[in-house]
Amino acid sequence: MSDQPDVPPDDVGDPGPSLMQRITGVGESARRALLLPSLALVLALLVGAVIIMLTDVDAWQLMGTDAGAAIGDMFEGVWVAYRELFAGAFGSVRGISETLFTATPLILAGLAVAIGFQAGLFNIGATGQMFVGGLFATWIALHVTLPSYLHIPLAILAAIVGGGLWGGLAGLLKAKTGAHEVITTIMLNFIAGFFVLWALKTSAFQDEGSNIPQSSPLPESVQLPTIFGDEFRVNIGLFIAIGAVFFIQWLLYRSTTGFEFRAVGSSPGASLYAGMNVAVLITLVMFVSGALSGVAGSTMTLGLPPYRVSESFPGTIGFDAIALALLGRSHPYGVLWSGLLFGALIAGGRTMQAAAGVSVDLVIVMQALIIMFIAAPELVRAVFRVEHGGEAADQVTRGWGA
Amino acid sequence: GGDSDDTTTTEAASETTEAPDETTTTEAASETTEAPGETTTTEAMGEFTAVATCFVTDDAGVDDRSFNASGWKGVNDALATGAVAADPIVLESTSAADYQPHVETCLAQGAEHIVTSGFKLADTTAQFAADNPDVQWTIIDFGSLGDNVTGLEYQTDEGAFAAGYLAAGMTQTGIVGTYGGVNIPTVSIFLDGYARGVAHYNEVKGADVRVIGWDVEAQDGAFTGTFDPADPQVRATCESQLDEGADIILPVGGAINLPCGTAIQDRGIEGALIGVDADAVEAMPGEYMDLWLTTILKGIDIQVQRSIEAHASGAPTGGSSSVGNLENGAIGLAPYHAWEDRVPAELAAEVEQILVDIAEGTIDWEKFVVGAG
Amino acid sequence: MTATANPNDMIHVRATPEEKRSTIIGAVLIALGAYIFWQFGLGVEPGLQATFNLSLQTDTVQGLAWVVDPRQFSMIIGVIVAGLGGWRLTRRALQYTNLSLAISFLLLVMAFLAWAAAGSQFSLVGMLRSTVVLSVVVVFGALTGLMCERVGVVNIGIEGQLLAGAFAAVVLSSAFGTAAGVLGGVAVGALLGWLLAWLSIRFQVDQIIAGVVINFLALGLTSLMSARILSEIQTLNAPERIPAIRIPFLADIPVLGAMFFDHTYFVYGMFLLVFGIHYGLFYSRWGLRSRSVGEHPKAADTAGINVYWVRYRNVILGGMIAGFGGAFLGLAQVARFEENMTGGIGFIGLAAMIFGRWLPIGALGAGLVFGLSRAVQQKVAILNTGIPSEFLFMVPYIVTIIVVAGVVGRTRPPAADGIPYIKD
Amino acid sequence: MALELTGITKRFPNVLANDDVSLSVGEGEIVAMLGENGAGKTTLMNVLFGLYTPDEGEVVIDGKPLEFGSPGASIAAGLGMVHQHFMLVPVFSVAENVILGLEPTNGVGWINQKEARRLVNDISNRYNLAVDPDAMVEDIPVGVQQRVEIIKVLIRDAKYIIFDEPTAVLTPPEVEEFFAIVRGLKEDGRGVIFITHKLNEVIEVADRIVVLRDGKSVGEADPKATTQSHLAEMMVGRPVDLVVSKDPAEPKDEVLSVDRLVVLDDRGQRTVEDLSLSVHAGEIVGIAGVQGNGQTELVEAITGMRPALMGNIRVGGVDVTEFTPRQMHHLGVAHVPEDRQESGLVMAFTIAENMVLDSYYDHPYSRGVRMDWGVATDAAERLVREYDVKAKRVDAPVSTLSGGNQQKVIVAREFDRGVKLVIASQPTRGVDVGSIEYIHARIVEERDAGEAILVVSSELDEVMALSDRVLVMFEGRIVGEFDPTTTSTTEIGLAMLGSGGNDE
Ligand SMILES: Nc1ncnc2c1ncn2[C@@H]1O[C@H](COP(=O)(O)OP(=O)(O)OP(=O)(O)O)[C@@H](O)[C@H]1O
Ligand SMILES: Nc1ncnc2c1ncn2[C@@H]1O[C@H](COP(=O)(O)OP(=O)(O)OP(=O)(O)O)[C@@H](O)[C@H]1O
Ligand SMILES: [Mg+2]
Ligand SMILES: [Mg+2]
Repeated sequence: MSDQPDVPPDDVGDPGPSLMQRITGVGESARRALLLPSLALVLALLVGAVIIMLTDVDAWQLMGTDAGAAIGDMFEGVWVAYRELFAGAFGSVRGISETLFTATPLILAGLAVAIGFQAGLFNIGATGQMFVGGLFATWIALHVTLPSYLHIPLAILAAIVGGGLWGGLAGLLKAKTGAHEVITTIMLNFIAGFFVLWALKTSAFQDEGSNIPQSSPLPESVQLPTIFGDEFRVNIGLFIAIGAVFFIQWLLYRSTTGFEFRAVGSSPGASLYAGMNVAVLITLVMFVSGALSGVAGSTMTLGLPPYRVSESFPGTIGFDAIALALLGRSHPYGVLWSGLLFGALIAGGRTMQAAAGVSVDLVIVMQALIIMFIAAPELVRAVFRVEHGGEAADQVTRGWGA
Repeated sequence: GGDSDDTTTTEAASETTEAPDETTTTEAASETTEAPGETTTTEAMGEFTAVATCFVTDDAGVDDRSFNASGWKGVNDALATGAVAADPIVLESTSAADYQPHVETCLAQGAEHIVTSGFKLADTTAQFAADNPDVQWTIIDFGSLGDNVTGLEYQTDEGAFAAGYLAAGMTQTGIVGTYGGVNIPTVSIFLDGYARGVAHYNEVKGADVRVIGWDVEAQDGAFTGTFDPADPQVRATCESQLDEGADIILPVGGAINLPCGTAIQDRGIEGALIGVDADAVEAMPGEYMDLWLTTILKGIDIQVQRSIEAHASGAPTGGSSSVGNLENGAIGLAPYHAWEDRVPAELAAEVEQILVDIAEGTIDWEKFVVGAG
Repeated sequence: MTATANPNDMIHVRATPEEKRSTIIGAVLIALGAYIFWQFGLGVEPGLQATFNLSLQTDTVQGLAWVVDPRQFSMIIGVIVAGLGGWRLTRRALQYTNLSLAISFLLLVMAFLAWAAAGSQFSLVGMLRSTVVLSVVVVFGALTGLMCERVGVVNIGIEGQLLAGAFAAVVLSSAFGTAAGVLGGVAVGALLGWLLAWLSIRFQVDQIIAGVVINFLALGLTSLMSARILSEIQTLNAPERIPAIRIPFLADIPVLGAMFFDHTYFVYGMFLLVFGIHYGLFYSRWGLRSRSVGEHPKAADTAGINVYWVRYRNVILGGMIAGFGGAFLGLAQVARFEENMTGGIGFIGLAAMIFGRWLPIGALGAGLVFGLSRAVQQKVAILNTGIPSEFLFMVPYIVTIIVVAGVVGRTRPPAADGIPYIKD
Repeated sequence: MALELTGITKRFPNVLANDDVSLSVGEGEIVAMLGENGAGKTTLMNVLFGLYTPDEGEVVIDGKPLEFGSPGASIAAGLGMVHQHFMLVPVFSVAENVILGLEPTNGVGWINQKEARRLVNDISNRYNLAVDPDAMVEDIPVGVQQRVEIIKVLIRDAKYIIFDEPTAVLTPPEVEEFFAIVRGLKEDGRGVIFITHKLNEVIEVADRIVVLRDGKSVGEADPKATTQSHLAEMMVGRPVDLVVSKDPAEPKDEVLSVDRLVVLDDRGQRTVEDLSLSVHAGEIVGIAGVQGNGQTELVEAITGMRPALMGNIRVGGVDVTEFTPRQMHHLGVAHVPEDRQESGLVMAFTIAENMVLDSYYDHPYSRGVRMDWGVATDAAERLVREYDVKAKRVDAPVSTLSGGNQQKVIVAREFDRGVKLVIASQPTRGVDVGSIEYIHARIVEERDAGEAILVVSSELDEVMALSDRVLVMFEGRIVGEFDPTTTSTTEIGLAMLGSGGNDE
């Protein structure tokens, strides 16, 4: 990882990082921090446009008879798709609300993956941890009667415990037996998914007399309050996510535990030498990572109208989170921005699907392209003829080394 | 592409809301008792005032070759009859987080009739239907949720019961099988009815036909864990039943019956499949044509079509929460097609009688609880 | 390991890690043996029989069966497993710890099946055949992974390569016939292999990022094309299915014939690839050079081997294997493309690669363990044991975790795995 | 016929590693290249061998220009190189390593193992380089590994052979053997480039000496007409003091005592076997030995990083056998680890972060779970000044420092807190002469302050110069104890090979 951990600038005599750097937290210079991602985004949009045109079956069928109209249709298709994508993400209060709402669990799960990377662990298990965390939160939601200001924190605490245990289990297995976390977290995803499917059919969750695998409606006292009113879904989960960003930032760079996490991540040998308990740290990192995923899961159970939990609430967030963490270079602020970007893409993608008939799958392609271009700056430079920055590509992850 | 049409949609929408046509109210709505196979709704194109329609799938997606696909087919059938305005919108969900925005998008796009596909959308539908009383709603696999919502529920096990009886009468090995995608009610209702139908056969005939893949008592059985037919697990699940000697199999869930067909063909056994939802002989690829003993019909497409057509003809069926069953013709058993000659006339008659008996409620058996939302 | 007798009791003597492991596993096995004895043995009513059928409908020899008394059978197994545990507790012959575990695992499965089938019967050979079939994609995935990792490139994009391979195979097969389909699948796999190599070698993109990019690209593009093209032009999603080829004579052997000799050529291809790559890796020039690049690329470079070329070549070959596996998924099962039809199996392949210790034969073994646990799960599902189906679904994943944690433990990947080779 | 380099210039991002260097070697000639660490010797040879492409300059071999950037081309042109860091695949057998790149095959690509073994045996018999072709490289001692490297070069029939610091890993008797081999090569008519920074060796074996400093060639010398101190001055650019000046030790109480220790290595082999030793306050005990004889595991066991299988370790009378590294740290044990990049430093961390790497969790660097970076930074700045670390800012990553300065960061961190025992492993490996002098002086200073010091080094000269007592370790045991002031290097060298010595 070439990102230098930011020892607090005010504590070091020299002029610290610029304001832009402190805000974005991603790079050595503001220019690089913003220029590269913007160019990557532009490039991804361009490639996406080509894909929309190439897959426009109707236009291609028209090509034989009226090539001009066909090409016109293709460009029109791209224009409408992107217009709607943008409008769906930012064009209205609803759009902004949807962007922020979608970004909420993405940021949390992205942080989960990122903190793993910082500590040299590859947590592919955000999905499973969301499952367990979300289920724990749901249990508290249904079985405890408390006023809102206690009920919500307690449910989220349960999500922290549930997700944390599920993540910590993978950490413990790694620390004690060397079982690689990539394997165990993938397997734990499947196990958690089936467990939730089963659990939702038990009387602990299901409506009396129902046989549908979904929970009974969550009481109002545990529903995450919305921010802009009930017709907009964005809720205080967003503040929790942003709070988590700052907390993880503090944890990683200002606390002894974070120092240990990063040390273990960069150099297990040096951590052992420095007297850190590597096994405990690995378990702890996975616990924290799982806890973050668990909170992400709870925002999808406590914060998703109509507040009834069904078996697929984590959706694809756990996998998007990997991309997100990579895009944010495993840095909390980077994750925040990437989470908002992905939230906008997904929220806008829904509108695009409806208005332009372009399948949401295009968003997945664009995510891939953005990550690729950011990870391979040289590619972008070659296209835009930006001058060479002289830095090598980042190595964000470590291989399989135990 | 299909992009420049949003203007048309909204135009059509405003047209219809401005001039609600109240003349042809009753006819189409009352005609609910036809067998789902026979599509005879269309009288004349002119009778409908096309309604802007929007279709929201659950997270299985529109190409699930199951209820989402059937429902979407219903919308398109209604389009063909002129009940649906040009370019109906389909919004595919990939997770539960999509339901609400999709419904909101439908409303924003000026939809007059919104079809929500699957019980997972029930709460969302209830909420938005209450807030938008002017819009008509149809929900698949769930009961009515308000005056403006048509609930399409199905007592599918009635058809499955008869199919189970038929299978028990047809098996040469004395073993019949069934499996599902995952153990959720819309799936297991088939398995349950089927197993009870076999038991009924045993009781009536003093026979000892075994069902594998469903345990009536435990309400659990053989599942593939996926609705993706290409997962090798699916074919293996079927094969594991063939290995036990089952020769007539009822797989329930999307296209997870296809790998079973190939397995039967590959093994060269005298086996048969029972289809679900739409008559498999028409819905499934030709190479499996000879395998379908029958299909347990679940008229989602036709019910959706009717619901929209009722709306388009000015007589919305909203508020109805009637359960589709044999009696009202939403459930049925498809013709035997290739097996016509092989099903003994006597057995065919018994099955026919059972269908009647169930419809009339003269057979005493424990029905599966539908919906229960 | 015993110490030289040491009279000085001031001297600490501690257990070696293997000794500790032997003790833990010994204790676990004793507990397991007791459980088998009590649950699967005494838990069965006396007098019941369990019948394991050994013939399929397609077999030449019919009616073979193996009948056991599950009570006695499981009690004996319980004793054997506990005995193995006791032997482990003595900390002797440490090299047999894994073998003891493997034997105990198989015995546990047998006892469990006998218990589940008490008073009933089921097709053992069918289960074994399923085991093979269910392992195929996993093994292809694992082979892809190890082709790449043996030269130092981590491939986390196996899932995407399988998926894209399946898509290409289905579409091209629908349009131009089966041969074009299979070749097209392989070609698209190669293309994605090249992309991985290009990103990670030419641009030194973090290999895990490159793999994630491939997964997203493949999922997004195939789903997009499926939604926008295949749904419009359905004939592009209707390929001809590839039939099984029954190998004369060999397929007539009881049990083994059904297990191994009545499959599509993909399955035969899988076995050929496993053994071919295994022997190739360890006994051929290609293998020696590949391994040297994965272990110590600079040493390979100084021996005049073009590290980048070797990496490109193997990663592309790996992609081709995934493409072939994708073609199996798309053409040999139901012959259609479904969105996200791989559903995570590529990651299981990745796990199998690690679990199989980066050895092709290990990958096969890992794939078979996975397949076996899925096949057992299916058998149990139709035996009405009362175990919820959701828990049965978990079995393969739980087994994988237990095996990886208990048997495999710390493995040693190729030393240069995941590390870009930078010359200047 | 000769090998000629003209005007080679090679730049790295921040370093001009070779600056217009020219050099020639004739057939049957041994040219020694001298230079400090970081002078650019390896870089020059890597250019020659095709690992790096130079920015300027050319190489002509026997009249033909060399194509850059391809080891294959260099090999074909008749070059061979024994690298400073061996280019052997540890998990391959000797034979596999030797034939890599020119594998004898049966035509379809399967390796002819018999032929491979025969090739190895042939060369090893002809040049008297005993190796077992079937042994795994990771299992054989470094000296033998070097033989494998030489066989690799010979099997390719290299006409010009480069040895990059070949003697660094050899014991004195092995060095003599090695010189015999080199002279043999010369008689064969091969040209040899021999890189080292050991002055005595150069004078003994070379026909001609070239000195490199800061990437530039600073002149040639005739071995018959030069002195060690003259060469040293050429190398460093100023007169240097080659001996460590210190007073005789005044040992006091026993601080460290190791009793019948057995330790396993990563592969479960007993690499420390029934080893006992003791170190007293106010003395420096040196452990000499060829790398890989259990020194690493011994140090790790003492410092708590590796469990002991049997035996006892006591520090100041406390049984610390089961102690963790942190407990050892609390007890007042300083540890300069063998591999600074692997375990002494977190290379991605800043200098300040590395300065508190093993005390971050405690007052004054943190309160509770909160790090106090202000205090840590101030402390780091003080240490950087006091220990003469050449760094502009303490928030720069430690990886931007040169090797010597990285080592000084560790020394500063470990020596700054009051300790009673110092375990220093390879304290000056890969460090420039200036820094060596400084680190040695610091170690002696600590001794004089009454600390007990254990120094482990594979550089015999260093052990001899620093220690008050020398223990020789061979195959996990202490095989001899010597007084460095009265013993010859040859005697100790023999003990390092396991022969001779005065067993206690
Ligand atoms: N790959 C590289 N990238 C950047 N700088 C390098 C690289 N390799 C070497 N250098 C720098 O080039 C200079 C010359 O290094 P080189 O390894 O040639 O020295 P050397 O004379 O062989 O030293 P030693 O005695 O330590 O082997 C050093 O400053 C070194 O840090
Ligand atoms: N692999 C590398 N990549 C980039 N820069 C390097 C590399 N190796 C060394 N450097 C840089 O080269 C410079 C010199 O480092 P090196 O340790 O090789 O020098 P040195 O001359 O041996 O120093 P010292 O004499 O203090 O041991 C440093 O600025 C270091 O950052
Ligand atoms: Mg889709
Ligand atoms: Mg060097």
